[in-house]
Amino acid sequence: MVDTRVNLKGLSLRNPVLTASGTFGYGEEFADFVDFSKIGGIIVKGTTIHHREGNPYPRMAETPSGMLNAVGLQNKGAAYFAEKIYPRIADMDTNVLVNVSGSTIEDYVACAEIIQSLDKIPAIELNVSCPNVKQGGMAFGVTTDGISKVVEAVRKVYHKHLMVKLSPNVTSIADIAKAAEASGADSVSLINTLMGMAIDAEKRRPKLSTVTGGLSGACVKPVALRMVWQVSKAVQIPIIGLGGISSATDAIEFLLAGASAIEIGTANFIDPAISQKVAAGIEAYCERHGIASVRELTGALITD
Amino acid sequence: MVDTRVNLKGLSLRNPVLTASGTFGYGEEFADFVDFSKIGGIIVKGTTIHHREGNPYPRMAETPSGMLNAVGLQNKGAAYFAEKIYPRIADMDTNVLVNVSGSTIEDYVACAEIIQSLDKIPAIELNVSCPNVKQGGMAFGVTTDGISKVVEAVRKVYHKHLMVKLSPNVTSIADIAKAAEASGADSVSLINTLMGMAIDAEKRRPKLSTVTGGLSGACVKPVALRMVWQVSKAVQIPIIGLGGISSATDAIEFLLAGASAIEIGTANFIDPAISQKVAAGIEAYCERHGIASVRELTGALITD
Amino acid sequence: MDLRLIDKQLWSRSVLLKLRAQEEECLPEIFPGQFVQVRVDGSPTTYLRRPISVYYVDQAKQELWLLVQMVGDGTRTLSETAIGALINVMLPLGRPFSMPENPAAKLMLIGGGVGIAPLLYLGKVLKDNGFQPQFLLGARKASDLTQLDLYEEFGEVYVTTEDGSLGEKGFVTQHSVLANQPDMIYCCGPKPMMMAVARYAKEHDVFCELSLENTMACGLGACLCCVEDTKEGHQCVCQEGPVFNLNQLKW
Amino acid sequence: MDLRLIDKQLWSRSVLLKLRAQEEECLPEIFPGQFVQVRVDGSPTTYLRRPISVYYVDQAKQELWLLVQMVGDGTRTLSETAIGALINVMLPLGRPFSMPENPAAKLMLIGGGVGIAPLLYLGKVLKDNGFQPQFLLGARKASDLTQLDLYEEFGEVYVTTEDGSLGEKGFVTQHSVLANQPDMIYCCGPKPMMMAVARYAKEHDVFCELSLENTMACGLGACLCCVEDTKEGHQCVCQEGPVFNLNQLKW
Repeated sequence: MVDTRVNLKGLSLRNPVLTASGTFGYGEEFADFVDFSKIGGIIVKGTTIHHREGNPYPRMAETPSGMLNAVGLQNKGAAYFAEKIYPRIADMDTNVLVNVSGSTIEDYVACAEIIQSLDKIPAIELNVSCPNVKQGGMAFGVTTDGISKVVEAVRKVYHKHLMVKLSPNVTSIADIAKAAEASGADSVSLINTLMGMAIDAEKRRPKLSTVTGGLSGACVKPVALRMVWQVSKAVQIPIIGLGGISSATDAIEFLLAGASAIEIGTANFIDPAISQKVAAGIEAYCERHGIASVRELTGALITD
Repeated sequence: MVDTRVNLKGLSLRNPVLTASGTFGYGEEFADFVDFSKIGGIIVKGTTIHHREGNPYPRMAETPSGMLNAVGLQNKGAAYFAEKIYPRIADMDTNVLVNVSGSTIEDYVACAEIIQSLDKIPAIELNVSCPNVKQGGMAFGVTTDGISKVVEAVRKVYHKHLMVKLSPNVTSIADIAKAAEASGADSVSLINTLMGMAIDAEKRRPKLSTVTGGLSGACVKPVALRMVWQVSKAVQIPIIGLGGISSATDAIEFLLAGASAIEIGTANFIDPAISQKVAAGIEAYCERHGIASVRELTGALITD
Repeated sequence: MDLRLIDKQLWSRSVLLKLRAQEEECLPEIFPGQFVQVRVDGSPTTYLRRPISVYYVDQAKQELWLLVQMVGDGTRTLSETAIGALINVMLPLGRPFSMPENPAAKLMLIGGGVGIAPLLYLGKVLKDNGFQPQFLLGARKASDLTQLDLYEEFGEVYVTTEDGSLGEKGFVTQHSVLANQPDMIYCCGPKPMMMAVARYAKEHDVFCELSLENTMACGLGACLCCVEDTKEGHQCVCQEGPVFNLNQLKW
Repeated sequence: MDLRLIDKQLWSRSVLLKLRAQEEECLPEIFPGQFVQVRVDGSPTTYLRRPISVYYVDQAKQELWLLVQMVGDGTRTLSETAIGALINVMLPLGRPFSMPENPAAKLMLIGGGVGIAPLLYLGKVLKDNGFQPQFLLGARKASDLTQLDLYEEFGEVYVTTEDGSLGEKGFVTQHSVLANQPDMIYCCGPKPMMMAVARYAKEHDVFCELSLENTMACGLGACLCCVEDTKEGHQCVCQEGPVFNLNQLKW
């Protein structure tokens, strides 16, 4: 009998498998495929203080072993979420986390406060990869100063588990993670999408309306794994690893590299039941290897 | 009749196709597969002032649509190259460029001077992704200061075409490219490999002896294309694009994004004749689209 | 679910895949206009599923037919699936065409290219429910229009081809049958063709439903990639569609 | 070059692929111990070619046989190639086994697991050249040793299995035939088995060539990924090898 539970600084999960924001809707879309009681939690869509229509179509391009997206945080705003969506999903038999985004620090704070008022949401994941409109559109999360400011501001008002989702489009993700930790983050999740681009050579046009977009899927796994490894050497707070995880084996690699839990993203599009399968697969791996608790895997990479 | 010639600040190529350093040996290895007179040039292995044995085995791990390597610049040193290898390849019917690497600025300078003395080498490609041993192992190419120092020092002694190969493991590749340009680079090539990692979950060990390594192949193409696009908005000097190019269509995407020429890397391992096929394919594309000169494609992406 | 490929038929640009539920399983109820998400095995360049509209369903035989246009490696690989192999599909997805209320309504099912596929099953269900569908099918040339005999089982078939090799020469919107105005139009095809049909429907104030084909990732309304900019904002073609009423669209 | 798959034979953990040159083409001369780089089509998780040792060559029939161990998606996909399909191979690659100078030399070809593959063709060529090769082949169990009858055509075959289901129980280095010391050993197999053979060869001061199987990318000596740390520094197994003399190695 494997103990699959993990505890992320007060956030208890029955197993280390979460679904990544933006790839699992509000969970309801996957109800036919996943038994929510078999996964650690879901992280719902990026939510902003105000309604956002997102970017124009086309928003997606398939790439080798991956995809680019440029959805642009389409959502109906935090108040709509709290009133209309939350009541439908609050009693789901798993942890429901909300991914919080913004264009200004004030927006992040206001959004986090609304989500905090929802009893059954035990944590938020702060998306710091959004462009800061007051800083010429550079993402908050690509400088230590930018991430410190937004994490500190949210930390002041948000008293549950604060997970900060890191951008991989940086020179030193370890420095960024340390800044998030110092500013009060309870955990860091990584990696968000790598910035990429796709072109239609025949039409001589970008494939995305926004020219560039976020790359995800199996193709980014080596980069994600490396960053989890680097961050695990730099911070004490728990790490939630994501980036191309498509199987239990992938998930175990992230745990070994230093993650305490993992998120499944793009793979949900290919196999909508994958999150449950990965959770079962992690347990089977532990059984096969005689590992009593999944927590023993975290950082257990042998590098002598 | 398509004019396929390109001129990179004094470096004339019969067509925009080069082979990337470290993926084409010294050319000789591919003599059975490629008619060198059909490609723009080859860039031979990373060469350092001293002989290097490189990293221990294992050095390679296959990844989704790509591979990681940790060769570690194995080579017999610049003097050996000049005496033993250069005479064998100097008369190859294409441009032969040498990729120059180092661990200190002095090493780069000394190596560049030796290569400069070789009449038939019209250009070097400076690999600034190497760790700077005097700066705690951080790569020269990840800070504007680091790249400026090494490019300036080499520029002083090297008077032929100086191409600088940029690392993608940075927050703003545009800033790095601008620093290279300001320091005297004649062109920039990008991207070098993305830092990644692979783990054997069963053995709980890294797949590479060095834990992390460089990711290349089709998986990185979206990131490479985005960076070429960003750099093309930032500098005036020619850009040589690389990163996952496996077909003429891929190559044309890089030209449209702003590259004047391209390099073929990992794809040489899968199809050793690919460089010649890509050159022919670019010409065919131009013919089909009624494009008189391949130079018209550079930066011709329509983004209205 | 995994369906077994029991038969296939290849044309130059499309392939008909006949799938059957495995013995212990049953096809769910499937409505005309819905689609399936097919997993493609064995194509190194295909990462995501491929959305394919439902061509025909025979619940008695537990058969689902897909007419797949070969546009890239993914669909080509799908076309090479061996008879007897299993194909993984998510189904049924999306909102179907609506059924008419007036049993005497003059119904015109207008399709272009591979967009004619969902109209076959729509025609069957309409006829089964006592309506009299008519088909107006367009293509570039005669050989692009496959299996017209199947359509003829369910209603009259009018044809246009751009080269005049079959039916009237020109586009569907130029066909003489449209002089006699239908009450309801159901439409699927390439976007320029659907835009032309939409213009006709607007001009003549005809009820019109269109099936859109935006590029999709998840097919479940989760990723928000396939949105259409409707009068009510961005809506997922996979979930709010693929069938939209013309007056929902900004066309 | 593209070779046609004309026949295959499947076992639980390996597959024999019989390839033939197309009519207008000829196989180049291929020496025992050389390998080919096979492109794998249709495996989304396989990016690079797969190096496979040459199992047998019949120049008269223009046939090349590969015995492929199924270890992952790439080799499994290769095993599923349809008879009649073309398979792209780069060949011949690497340095072969050396030929003995003394026609009376006592030659022992020692193989383990799928490492027995290159020894079949080596045995044939040795016999064709008037030598008398003997084979000592080891595996975990009898069913892992396929086609022993082919080896018997070229020389005596001694067998060990770990479970004793065929031949002597134990490892190859424990086989009684080795009490009678050979003059030359040619060896291929899993690394621990080769290390054990190397120890035997050193102790008894026997000429020994070993074929290494380091992970490769290019197969041409260009990428420097498959290096072995030899007495002369890092050398490419694909180019300086795969066959090394024991005294080149640091083992």
